[in-house]
Amino acid sequence: MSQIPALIPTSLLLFALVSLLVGLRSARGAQLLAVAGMLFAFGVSALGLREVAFGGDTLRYAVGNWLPPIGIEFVFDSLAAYMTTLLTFTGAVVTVYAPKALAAETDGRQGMVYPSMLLVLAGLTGMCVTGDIFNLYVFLEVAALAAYALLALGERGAPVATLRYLLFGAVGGGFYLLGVAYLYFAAGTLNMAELATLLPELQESRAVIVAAVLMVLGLAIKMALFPMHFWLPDVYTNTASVPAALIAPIMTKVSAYAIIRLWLDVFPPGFFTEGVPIAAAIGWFSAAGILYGSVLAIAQHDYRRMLAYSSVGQLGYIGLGIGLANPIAMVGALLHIVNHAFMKGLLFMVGGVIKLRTGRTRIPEFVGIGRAMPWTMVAFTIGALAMVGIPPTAGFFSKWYLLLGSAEAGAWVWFAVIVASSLLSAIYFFRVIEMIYRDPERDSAVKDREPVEADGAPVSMAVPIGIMAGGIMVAGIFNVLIVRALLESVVAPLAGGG
Amino acid sequence: MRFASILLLAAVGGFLLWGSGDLPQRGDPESPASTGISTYYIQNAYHDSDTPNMVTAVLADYRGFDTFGEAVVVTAAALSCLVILLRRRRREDGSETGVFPDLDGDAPGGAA
Amino acid sequence: MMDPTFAWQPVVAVFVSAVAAILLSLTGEKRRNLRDSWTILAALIKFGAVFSMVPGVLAGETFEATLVEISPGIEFALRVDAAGILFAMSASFLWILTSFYAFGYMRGGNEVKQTRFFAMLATCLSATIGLCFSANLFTFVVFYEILSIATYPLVTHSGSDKAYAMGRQYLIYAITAGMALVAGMALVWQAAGTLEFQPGGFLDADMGTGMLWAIFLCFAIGFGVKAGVMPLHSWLPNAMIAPTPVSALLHAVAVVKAGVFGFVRLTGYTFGPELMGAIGAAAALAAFAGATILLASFIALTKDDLKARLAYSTVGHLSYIVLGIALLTPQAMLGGAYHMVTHAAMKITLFFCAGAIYVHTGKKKISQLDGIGRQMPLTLAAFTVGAVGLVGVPTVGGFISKWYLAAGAVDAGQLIFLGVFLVSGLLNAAYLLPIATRAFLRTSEDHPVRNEASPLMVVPIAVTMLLALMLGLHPDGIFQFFSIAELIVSDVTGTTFGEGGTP
Amino acid sequence: MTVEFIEIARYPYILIVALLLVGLYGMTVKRNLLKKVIGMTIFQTSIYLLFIQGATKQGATIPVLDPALGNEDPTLYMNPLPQVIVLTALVVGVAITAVALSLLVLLYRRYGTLDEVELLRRMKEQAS
Repeated sequence: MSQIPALIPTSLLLFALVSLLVGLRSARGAQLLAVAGMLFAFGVSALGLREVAFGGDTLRYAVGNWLPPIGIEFVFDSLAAYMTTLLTFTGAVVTVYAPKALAAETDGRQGMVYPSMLLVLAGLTGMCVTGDIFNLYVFLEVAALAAYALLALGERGAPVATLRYLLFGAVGGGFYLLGVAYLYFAAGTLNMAELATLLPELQESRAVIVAAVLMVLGLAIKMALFPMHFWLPDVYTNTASVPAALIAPIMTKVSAYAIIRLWLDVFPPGFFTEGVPIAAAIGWFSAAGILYGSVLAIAQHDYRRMLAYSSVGQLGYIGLGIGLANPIAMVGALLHIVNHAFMKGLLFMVGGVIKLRTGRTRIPEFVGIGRAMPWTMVAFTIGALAMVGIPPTAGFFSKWYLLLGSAEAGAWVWFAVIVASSLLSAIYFFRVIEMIYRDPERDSAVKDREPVEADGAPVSMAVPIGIMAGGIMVAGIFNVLIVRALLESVVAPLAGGG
Repeated sequence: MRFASILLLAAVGGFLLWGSGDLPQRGDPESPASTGISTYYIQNAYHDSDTPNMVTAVLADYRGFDTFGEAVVVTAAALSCLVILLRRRRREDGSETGVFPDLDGDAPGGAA
Repeated sequence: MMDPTFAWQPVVAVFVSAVAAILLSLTGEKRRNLRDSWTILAALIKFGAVFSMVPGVLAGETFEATLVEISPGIEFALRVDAAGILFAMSASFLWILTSFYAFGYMRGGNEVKQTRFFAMLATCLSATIGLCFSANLFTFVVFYEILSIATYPLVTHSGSDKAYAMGRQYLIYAITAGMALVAGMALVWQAAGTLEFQPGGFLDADMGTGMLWAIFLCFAIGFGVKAGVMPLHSWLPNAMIAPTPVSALLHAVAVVKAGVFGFVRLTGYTFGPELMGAIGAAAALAAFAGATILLASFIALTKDDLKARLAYSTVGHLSYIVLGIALLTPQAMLGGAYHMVTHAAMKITLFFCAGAIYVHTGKKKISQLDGIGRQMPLTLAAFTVGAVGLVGVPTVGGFISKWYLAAGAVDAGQLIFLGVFLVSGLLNAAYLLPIATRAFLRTSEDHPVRNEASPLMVVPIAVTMLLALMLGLHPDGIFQFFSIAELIVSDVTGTTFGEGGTP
Repeated sequence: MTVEFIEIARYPYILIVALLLVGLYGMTVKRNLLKKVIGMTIFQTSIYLLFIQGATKQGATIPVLDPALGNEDPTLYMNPLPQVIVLTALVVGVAITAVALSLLVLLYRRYGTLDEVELLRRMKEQAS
């Protein structure tokens, strides 16, 4: 029995508590503690990842020594290791980035923000490692509650958007809990592993079908799967840069992860594809979401709102990978979780730098930023190219696997959607790139626009941005290592036509 | 809009009732939930944790981590309320739109 | 990673200019002599690395370097074969000349953002050589996309509103093409389970005609855009808004030839000539290419802007090569392959001349060039040689390639394409030669004294002119281009050529 | 299937679903955000009820050990697990409500209204 799975969320919780106490006095101290906590959790995750990837065994931890199904079990397999490493990494990077942006955008009480960030991370990592469907709900709400506080920071509209998110998120959480109730009363246990052994006999049960639909529906709301995305653009647009950079890259993905977990490890093989056409439904909604998100992103003038709609589209890729239900497409979806976390984290962080240095958020006002902060904009360009899917950035490879998957499945409509969406995202990202590098002195079309006079990004923000940009390239070029070491074993259950 | 909502709600309700058809009857002692792991709790709670109240035993021991999570949830909520409400007092700009005179009078934002 | 057959030359050849791009962006605008020396150094190393492989390739050796597995079952790998080295030789050699020329041009015109310009140019060269040496379709597409994107800042270099409009159009074409390629590649992987290029092709007929046509269409769009096959050509004349060295190297040699080279890889190494013929794809491609040759020539006649006329001439001549490949006969392919080199030499000469005239006198329109031959006789002499070569007059390289193209059309029994070649030769003469006669035979007060452009520009012009002449007088004399072209054809079709290029 | 819908032993499910729909109705149709929050709590309560009703066993007593009954026969005690779940879920629900209410307080202080349409309009105004 390994301590690693339990150590990740609990250490984050502990650090959250300490940093809350420190944060009452000193925001700086809280930040340092938050960074330390994230790095510690990242270190533990990475250790576990190594053990899982090379040792090959799933790490299990029974809380309180009560063997499942009596107690709650933590399961640290390839998928969980993959997710927690990503989450803690992103968290650490954003926490390093945070202080300057927070000081500029939130009015005091920064000491309270860092514990909230740690709590979000604790909740999300908890969702990843738990082996109990009810415990997953508890962590889901821990993350959600801490996230509401973060999201309500920021501009004046933020609380309205957050309250709407809260209400809708409560419905999502409620549906998930309702699904848990149905599943529990149909099968008699809450442990994922035990459910997996019990459910094959109950496949025909209407209660199990309803449970599956409800749980997936609830998680899909939390994931902002089209058409249940409508809370998302307002939230990302109005919130401050730091919460956006923390929550946009990872939070919705963890719900996607939970859907994948339910599908692969809880419900019987084939249940989501043949028993109830959940996978196909997710796929079709995702395909619609990709087109919808991309088209609306083109229509936006606000940088963050554009990114938000682009998120709706990008989440569609993950959903599409689920919908295709074959191993290679699922690899694409899982890879896209990491890629999109890097890309969106980078883009929101760049948005934060721009806002900090120039106070601007609208794309037409970005004229000349390329000259004011060249290196930040190189990083932005890398992120944008990755979003479009230009090789060898990471964004290309997830799309490539999804294309292979849809070719294999013969899903030509989805194939076309993936191809078309790249073109659409090229339109809205190159619009920004063009604006950034335009020079008002020599360009008659923008000469009445005020050029940016600003310093480059401060080191504490430039370094995290650089790390993300590097991550995009590394995750792209060495994607096979990730696929071979972790993802192939995860998607193996799908190989048998399931 | 309202009509669409009601239609949607009816569909949700119908779906839930349809699924509940395969749930056990009320009070059925043979239901999976009643014969599953709960048997262990009933039989061993006293022995394992020396407390006659099985709910307490499950809550605080067998599934203690849920309860821990519950405590975290409360902490998170308290922190969230703090962040949301305290922030108000630090606002310096006291700006324009739609700020009504404050109801409790302790927030300077509306007046300034 | 270091397998026994790992060869350094291709790796160096590909990545040296990428390293140079980083070095020169770090050096920056202030120390421009140091910055520019990085470019020259990289260009020389690159050419040296490419040239060092020529004897080996001619002797039947292949140089391979597998870098990293980039997708399960697909490696990011370089392999040098005859087709690759032919294109790489012409591109890397012309880069040296273009670099010198570009220093003259950029400094002469006091252009801004020179650092970005040279960095992007170097990146483009990395991508070009990379796609020459790609061992499989995947690597090819990766470099192809990098090339597309890295060209964008060059197209919009002037920063004017018009440049951005053109850049936008360029991007839409380029990204559409890129996505078509990626889609086609996914289909190939689905159908064949491999992406490795093989002489003679690796697809076969039992994959189903529908699938093969879908693959072909994706690739035809993907490569057709870059190769300027009508109706996908319209970005190319507009991209001439870029500075002239870019037009010269990228829009006459590297980028557009990348599309043509894609057709070589598609026909010769993916489908294989037999399969292309069997499903009728070659005939369709030939029809589009033939139509493009004629239409582009007619449009060129109507253009008064010198660069625009040259651009349409490029559109036409690219389709010569595509047509040569699509005719599928060994002679036509030989002609097409050789035309890749000769057209590069001739067209870059013409563009260099146009740029020299513009920087030196500020003139862009053909109608303003009366008597300019008196002022810049060397430049205009080089221009005349290039023009004559494109028309197809013997002693210049263009004759040789056109000869084989025409012979190939006869072999194929497609006399209509023979007619296309002949008519277009006349049209070439009609739109290019008047410029030369106007420059030398008319007089004008504008150009009273002899006054050439900077030697940084004139010397490269002279060298490319000589190259064009050499290619016609002694096809194998310089860098053995003709032998390499023969080797490509024998790789692909299995035909071996006797002395003097007869099968 | 239709038979089961009206079967009398299913009445708890029907009542619970009815309550759930009442809550959802409040959340979707009402414009006042406070009413939406009330709807949310009703919705959550219905889920707790679903758990609790599933814990019952006919003829069983509360899950507190009665020395007279012993602990050998599980049919004598109700199922403790759903009750634990409800205890936890209930606290989660309260926490969500607390955060929602504090947001409401903030909104009301800031805008003087809790009408959703009006708030959204003002939010858009401020964004542009």
